[in-house]
Amino acid sequence: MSTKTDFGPPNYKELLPPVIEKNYGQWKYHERLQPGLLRHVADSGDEIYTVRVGSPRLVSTDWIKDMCAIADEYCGGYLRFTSRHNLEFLVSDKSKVEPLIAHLKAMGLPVGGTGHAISNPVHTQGWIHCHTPATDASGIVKSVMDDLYEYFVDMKLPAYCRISLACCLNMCGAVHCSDIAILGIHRKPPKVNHEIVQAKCEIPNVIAACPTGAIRPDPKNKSLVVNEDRCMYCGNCYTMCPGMPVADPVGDGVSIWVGGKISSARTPPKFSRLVIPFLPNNPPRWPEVTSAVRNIVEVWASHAHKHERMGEWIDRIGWERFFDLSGIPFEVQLIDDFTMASDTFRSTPTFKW
Amino acid sequence: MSTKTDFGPPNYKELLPPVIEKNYGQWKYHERLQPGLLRHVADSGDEIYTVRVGSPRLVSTDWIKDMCAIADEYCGGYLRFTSRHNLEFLVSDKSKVEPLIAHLKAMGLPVGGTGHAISNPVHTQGWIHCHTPATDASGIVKSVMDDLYEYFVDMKLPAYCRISLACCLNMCGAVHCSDIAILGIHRKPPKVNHEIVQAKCEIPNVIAACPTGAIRPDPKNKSLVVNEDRCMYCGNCYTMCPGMPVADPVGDGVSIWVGGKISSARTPPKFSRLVIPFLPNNPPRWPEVTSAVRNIVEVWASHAHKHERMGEWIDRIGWERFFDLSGIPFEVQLIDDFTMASDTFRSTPTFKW
Amino acid sequence: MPVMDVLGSAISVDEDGFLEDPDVWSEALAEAIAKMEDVDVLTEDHWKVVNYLRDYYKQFGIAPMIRKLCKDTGFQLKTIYELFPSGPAKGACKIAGLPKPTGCV
Amino acid sequence: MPVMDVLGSAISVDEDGFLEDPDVWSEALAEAIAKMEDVDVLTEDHWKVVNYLRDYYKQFGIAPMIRKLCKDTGFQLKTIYELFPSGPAKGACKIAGLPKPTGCV
Amino acid sequence: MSETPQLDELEKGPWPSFVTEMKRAAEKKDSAKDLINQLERSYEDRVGHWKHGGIVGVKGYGGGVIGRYSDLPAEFPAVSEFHTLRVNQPSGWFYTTDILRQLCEVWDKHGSGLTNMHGATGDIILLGAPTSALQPAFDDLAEIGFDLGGSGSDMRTPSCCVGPGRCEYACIDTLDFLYDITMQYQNELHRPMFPYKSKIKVSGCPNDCVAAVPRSDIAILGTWRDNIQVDQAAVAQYAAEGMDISGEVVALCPTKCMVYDAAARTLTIDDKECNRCMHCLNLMSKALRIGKERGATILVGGKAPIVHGAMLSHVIVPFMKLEPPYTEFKELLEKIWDWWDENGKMRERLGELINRLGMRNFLKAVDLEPLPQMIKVPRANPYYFWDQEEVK
Amino acid sequence: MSETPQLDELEKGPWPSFVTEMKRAAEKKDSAKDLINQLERSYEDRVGHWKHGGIVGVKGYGGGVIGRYSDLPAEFPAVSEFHTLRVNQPSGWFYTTDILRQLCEVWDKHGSGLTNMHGATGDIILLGAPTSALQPAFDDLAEIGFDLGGSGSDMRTPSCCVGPGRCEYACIDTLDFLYDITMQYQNELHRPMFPYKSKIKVSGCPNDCVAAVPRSDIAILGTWRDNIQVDQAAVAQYAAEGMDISGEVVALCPTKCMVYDAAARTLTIDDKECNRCMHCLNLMSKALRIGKERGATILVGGKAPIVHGAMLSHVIVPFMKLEPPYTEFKELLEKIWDWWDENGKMRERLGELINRLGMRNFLKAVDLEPLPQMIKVPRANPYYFWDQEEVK
Ligand code: SRM
Ligand code: SRM
Ligand code: SRM
Ligand code: SRM
Ligand code: SF4
Ligand code: SF4
Ligand code: SF4
Ligand code: SF4
Ligand code: SF4
Ligand code: SF4
Ligand code: SF4
Ligand code: SF4
Repeated sequence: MSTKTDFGPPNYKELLPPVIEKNYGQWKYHERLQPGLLRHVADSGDEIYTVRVGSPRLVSTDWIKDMCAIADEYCGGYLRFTSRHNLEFLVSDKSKVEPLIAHLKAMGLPVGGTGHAISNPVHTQGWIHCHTPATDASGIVKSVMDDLYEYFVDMKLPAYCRISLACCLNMCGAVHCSDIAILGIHRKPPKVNHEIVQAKCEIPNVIAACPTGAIRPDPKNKSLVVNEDRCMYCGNCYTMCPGMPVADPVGDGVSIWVGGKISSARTPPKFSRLVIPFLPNNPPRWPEVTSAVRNIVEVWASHAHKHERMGEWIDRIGWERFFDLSGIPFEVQLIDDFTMASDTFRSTPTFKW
Repeated sequence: MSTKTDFGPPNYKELLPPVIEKNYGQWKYHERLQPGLLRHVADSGDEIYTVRVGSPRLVSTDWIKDMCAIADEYCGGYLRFTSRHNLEFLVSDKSKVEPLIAHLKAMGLPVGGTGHAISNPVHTQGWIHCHTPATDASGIVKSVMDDLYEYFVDMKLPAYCRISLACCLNMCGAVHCSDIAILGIHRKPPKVNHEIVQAKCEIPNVIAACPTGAIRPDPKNKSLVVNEDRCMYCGNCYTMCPGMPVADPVGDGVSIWVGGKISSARTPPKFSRLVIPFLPNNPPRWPEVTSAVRNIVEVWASHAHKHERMGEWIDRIGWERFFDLSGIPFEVQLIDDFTMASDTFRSTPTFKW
Repeated sequence: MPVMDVLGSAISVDEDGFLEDPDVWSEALAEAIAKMEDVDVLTEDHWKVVNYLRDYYKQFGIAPMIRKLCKDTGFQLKTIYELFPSGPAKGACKIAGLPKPTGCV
Repeated sequence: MPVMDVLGSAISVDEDGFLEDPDVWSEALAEAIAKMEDVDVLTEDHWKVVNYLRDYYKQFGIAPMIRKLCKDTGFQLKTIYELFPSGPAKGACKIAGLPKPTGCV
Repeated sequence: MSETPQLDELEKGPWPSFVTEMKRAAEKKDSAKDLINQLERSYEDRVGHWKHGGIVGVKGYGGGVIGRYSDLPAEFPAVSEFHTLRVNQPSGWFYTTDILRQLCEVWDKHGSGLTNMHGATGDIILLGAPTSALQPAFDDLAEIGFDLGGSGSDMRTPSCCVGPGRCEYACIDTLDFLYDITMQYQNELHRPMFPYKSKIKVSGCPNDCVAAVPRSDIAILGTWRDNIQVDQAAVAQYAAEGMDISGEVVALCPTKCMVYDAAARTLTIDDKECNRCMHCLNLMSKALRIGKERGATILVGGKAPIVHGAMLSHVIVPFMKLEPPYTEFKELLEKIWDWWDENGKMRERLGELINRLGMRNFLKAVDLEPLPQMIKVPRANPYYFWDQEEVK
Repeated sequence: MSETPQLDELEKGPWPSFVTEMKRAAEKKDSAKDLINQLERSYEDRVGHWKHGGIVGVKGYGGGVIGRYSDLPAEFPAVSEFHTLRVNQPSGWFYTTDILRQLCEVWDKHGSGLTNMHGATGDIILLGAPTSALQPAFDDLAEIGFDLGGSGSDMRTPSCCVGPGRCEYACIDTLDFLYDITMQYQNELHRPMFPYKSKIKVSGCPNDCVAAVPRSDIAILGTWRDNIQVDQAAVAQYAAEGMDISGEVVALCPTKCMVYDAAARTLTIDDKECNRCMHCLNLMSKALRIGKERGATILVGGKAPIVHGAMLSHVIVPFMKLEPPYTEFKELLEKIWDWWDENGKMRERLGELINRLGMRNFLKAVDLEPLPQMIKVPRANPYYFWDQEEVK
């Protein structure tokens, strides 16, 4: 059998509900009728209701089939997923909206994630399927969302709050622009396994991979030496070479970053900034992480103006005030010391006490 | 004769006018009575009048003696200079203020430089006394101030406008935080004189001096090679070694930078940013430079809000609008390509057409 | 550790079939690995690629970038995939006895 | 080009009195230069500094930083100025026949 | 007693549980069961239990499969080989139940029965199959019309927001554009030959619902060039309903280009000064509408932090019409790829290369004029290069 | 016809002319005359005519004189040697006519009769004397009480704003502090032994009238820790005189911590949120006054662009009391210099060293706790180091 290749994904045109096909590109406005329920109205007057449901992202085929059954019942067999891995039921028949929501709630599914809510955390593989994680992904996300559930199923926050998680510095969750980012980190330099390096590694690539130039060749051993003082445990050498493992039960854990955003609404995209350099891996429920995240959410929620994202709020009040209000201790790791760190230093006597 | 050393500068305490001695540190408020005239009032009710006069900075001892004569006549022999090289007559006797001003004006001295004015440009040696200049200093400053005279002797601008000039990238004028900076630049790589390099240069220091790593050793010749593609003509190698001259009648000229500030009033200090990469050296009056500067001053003056410095104004309207309003063409040299240039790139679709 | 049975002797390979000890590589071994990568016979064109990869690796300590491989061998990427259906990294490098590429081909 | 009249022969120096050709340096020349820098006789201590400077320059191609000079010779900066009233750069380096320092001593 | 006491804890609480999902799959699949067991072990040990790397694949493709081997194969034999298939999602993640069920069938047949809907790049992630199952799984996927996505140094599976499918802000046809370029660049998607990965994401407007700016090498964001369309009747309606238009809309407009006349209940926008940040449209979608002259802003260079720190994509084309067959975009894309391909070092992303060689070289290579819209601020350092030809 | 047609042009126009000044000096001094002639030549040639470098000086000092030689000594013999003496100005540039006349006399005797009042660092620049005149000039300067300033790799002549001498905003005694440290560090000023230059500048408040933040390695800026003193009667007076307090003051307050009650004509400041930017005090100096608990913010690392780009000084001590004998400051300064001296490469400024070795190493070395006031924003990159002792 000669394999068929390069035929591409299914054509979306065949997957759109009829009301979308008809009103494609002719939408006029939307309303958020209640948490998890959107109503989009077209120029034609047609409307479509969207019911959004939180998903654990890591799902079984059974779950997918369950959802299909619901979509068949209420949506004529049409559904979609969102860029944050929520599931959206696309309802063309208004009369089915309430029953659908009732059905979903009865199943225990979280209906919400719209508007000024905490939507589904973008996250990554963790111990489920990756070789470089410093923490698990799904476990922390589950713990955090159990704790913040009320903010998913409601719209009571001042603005959007996007939480993301990546289990190592590769940042597959691209957490670097999140209101709150949870990032797995290593804290110990790689322990070089010379035998593996000799047999399996492209030495020049490993050297080039190190952001801080901490790796030098060791030509005598045909291996590598790590200058541990210059290593900041990014794990990029391990990505390039199995002989440079960095994972460690004590060294590994989680850091917390805040104030990033993606949209250009009001203010341009911002990077998230480090506020808690380390919290231990404490499975199964990572209590230190969940309470740190909740604290940040609540401090923000109780101080920000309406429509003010985490980073916008902090920009207004100043980082010194953020540490003050949140009670998070300011630690030396938060001060930049990478290339051009001085851009992040305060070059003015104007700050708050 | 054994030389006396390390005795330090004259003690300022012996140089203060009596009214200052008496009210030292007890000043209550000030007023700008007219351009170039300040009145400071002390808690005691005592007052001191300051009459500020523009100076060419490069002055003869005769000029100093002239000024001394005036100070004797009106100020009891007390005067001071400012951090921008203006001269200040410190008048304790109110009745002498008007006659002093009349006297100064009669001599043709510019009385002004206070408040929302263009004060004396901080500047450097240029062809007068330095070995690395890419332009003259005093000549351009004279030409620019002749042209902008009206803004020195008046206070009709929206805010402070500080102009500075440095004749090479060493930036002795520290022009990097000026509302308008005039900076001498070279545009040709050094022509290595191997003989001089061999005999007179500390080769490792020269190599280390190059910001872009454009210089490599040439051990065969005991000399140096410049990778001309990586050279940006900073002249730092010449500072270290006479065998690396960069000055050139055609290559050298002037660049214009805008939007910097020093004070923390309202907004923190800002760097000036490049807006005109090159204007030729056109002595004695550098007409291209004077008209470029005047254009910038006028565009700002006619568009800024009150109290809005050049950089604050541009931050409000956006750089794209600055180029639009000023008619200055946007050239590729303005786009950063030094370390971490990407921080200056626009990471949002929100800009103005 | 998995082993591969080649010409009667047991050769250690990793799970992906890459040699554990690069020094055991031989042309015969290459032929044997090739079969497992859907390459029945190593033609002259195959050898051109394989030898290029080995030479490059010997000289630079890394596998070449694909673009370079194509340029230097004169084969288009399409042709490389025709020669080595599992591709330059999984196919050609493995046959050439290179370490498992991490970044490149 | 200025010249300096030493022991009967004319030695080229620059305006600051630094040797144009470092290779002409000799101990006698050093003594002669010293006089012009307010050092009447080169004592053992002077030679310690001069030799240190020459050795350092030979090894690294640059003059040492002052701090290093002090540390390595064991002389305090004060002492250096007592030995060489015009200082380590203008005095000691010149006597040692080093190129005119630009950044350091 | 349960063998997975820690994971069991994660079945509690209101948020849907991935552990429950794994257990459901485990009822049918040994590999899912061993995945649970190995994960429990990770929870005990506080480290992962997967070996480094893995190169596996399907015939004719250089990417699309992530190889994974357990480092405890004796204890968890069913996951000793546990590779992931990245399956290219349809534009906008639209599905029919029909097509999803077919997908489930294939995966029930060949794999662990576990998936990520979806991966962070946008693919359908089919999580866990032995080496021997890969080709058969792919063949069955092909049968139902699902192709693989990207991995390795190729164009990664592009993704886009829902756009014209269900959003009034869509300035471009994200869904069609995405499908078109995905089809056009099948070879680039399936046969890694770039210096490193190249990601494309497409959002219909500056809200950037698909996170294109921080997360893609090439970001396409819809925008418009004329005026926001204001429906004053609808403005008045919002006011009547009690919206604080001055406080919530006008005061937060970053360019201060709006004036609200509270008495007349009318809103005036000085569109020349508007930067199209979307804030007012977001709040008043019934009253304000995007302009009519629509197109896209193209930004490049976004990526995660390794090696030189994270980067956001930055503007290289302020405005490009984006209509089928998207020739202008494709020509630009190919020039960009060519330059990167020619100059990029191994594992050097586009943004890093632009930083290393300088924007001016990049702009020249891809035939773009420098424009102030490309920068936030001009350079503050005086280290700029001159074409020696120009210096005479 | 004039020999200097180009320079003659620069005698025209309203701004005082340096050419006129040169001509005045030239009437008495050949060197001033040749300086004019050489400058005219530069105007023709469009390049400078000074040779590279020059090391000259006076006995016992390693700095304070800038050597300069003409590259056309045959044509302009009177400037073949034309060195500059940097003379340490008095605090705040205060003079009596008496002392200035004495200075002129010395310079008329030994030099060109030309000066810069002052140099960009703050010194009195005595411009142009032959080598043989240096020591005599210095000896005569010493006689009238003027010492040399810095040059080379030493502490450079520090400078300060007028401060308590004539400014109501002075939070510290800039004049006294400057005099004290200048006297204390005479050795550091006169005998270069640092890795490179070290500049100190002192401004009495955040207005920074002496440009300390951009222009000095160690910047001392006055500030206060309690509340702005408000005189409501004076506020009302400003209002009565027609000042737009809401528009010009309150609206421009960067922290929005002010409230103006237009009816009552009173101003309320939430001092906890005030960042002491000075704007309101600058505009309403009769009504608002700096707080009573005064001290200084210490910032370090400012410098011009070479080698790694310009830097602004950055906060390392948010608040330090600054009272004679300034022991706390001096101890800190010496720790800073020691660390820099120990670790700095040749020609590496303090700010560059901090960037190279990292703030944390610096803070540790000089015994300072990390504080959020030191930064604008926390790091955005995940590249931070752990003390391996702490990781157990
Ligand atoms: C469904 C989805 C697009 C998709 O193709 O999947 C989507 C859909 C909508 N977005 Fe979004 N956004 C979606 C991801 C995003 C993202 C990306 C992300 O979070 O990773 C962003 C950028 C977030 C950020 O800045 O960090 C995003 C920033 C916005 C914004 C700007 C919010 C702000 O003020 O910063 C709006 C405007 C608004 O809601 O006012 C918006 C508006 C909308 C609207 C109202 C557009 C419309 O008229 O239909 C849609 C419903 C919003 C809601 O959830 O209430 N959407 N939206 C995505 C849903 C994700 C989810 O399940 O939670
Ligand atoms: C005399 C001098 C200090 C000295 O010791 O020499 C001085 C004196 C005063 N400055 Fe200044 N400043 C002096 C250089 C500066 C500098 C430094 C510079 O320009 O290089 C700055 C920073 C400029 C910048 O940000 O680029 C400076 C930024 C200020 C500001 C903040 C202005 C702003 O809004 O950004 C004020 C406040 C004000 O005037 O409202 C101020 C206020 C004042 C006051 C009103 C303070 C007072 O109450 O006495 C003084 C009279 C100002 C005037 O000129 O109208 N002074 N002032 C300097 C006069 C220089 C000159 O001859 O022009
Ligand atoms: C599966 C996925 C995470 C997830 O759970 O969703 C993922 C998983 C991996 N990523 Fe990723 N990346 C995934 C989206 C991302 C994203 C997000 C995105 O695409 O929007 C990023 C950040 C954006 C970017 O590309 O910069 C991302 C940045 C990385 C990096 C860092 C690249 C860089 O230039 O800095 C690496 C390291 C590498 O390539 O060597 C990496 C490498 C990896 C590897 C292949 C590990 C490795 O070092 O070889 C992971 C395989 C895990 C596994 O066993 O399955 N992954 N990776 C995502 C792909 C799913 C999909 O196809 O839909
Ligand atoms: C005279 C003066 C300019 C003036 O006309 O006022 C001056 C003149 C020179 N400066 Fe400067 N600098 C002068 C203030 C400055 C300033 C401003 C300041 O101190 O506030 C700066 C910027 C601030 C800084 O230090 O970063 C400055 C930054 C430099 C640099 C670059 C240093 C750096 O780290 O980037 C150099 C290059 C060097 O040291 O090799 C330099 C070097 C020089 C040299 C010695 C030229 C050289 O390469 O050897 C110049 C001697 C000219 C001459 O023949 O007289 N000069 N120099 C200023 C000193 C007068 C005084 O003592 O009062
Ligand atoms: S973030 Fe790191 S550990 Fe997590 S999936 Fe991506 S590469 Fe693997
Ligand atoms: S972990 Fe990162 S910093 Fe440390 S040696 Fe490896 S690549 Fe370098
Ligand atoms: S800026 Fe350059 S040329 Fe001008 S005085 Fe300073 S070092 Fe000399
Ligand atoms: S001029 Fe500057 S960039 Fe050019 S070689 Fe010299 S030091 Fe390097
Ligand atoms: S990016 Fe814009 S067009 Fe796309 S879904 Fe979001 S709001 Fe709508
Ligand atoms: S889109 Fe943004 S900038 Fe434009 S008018 Fe609306 S709020 Fe203002
Ligand atoms: S810095 Fe402050 S104290 Fe000093 S003169 Fe300026 S305004 Fe006055
Ligand atoms: S000093 Fe600045 S921040 Fe403080 S109240 Fe005045 S204007 Fe506001």
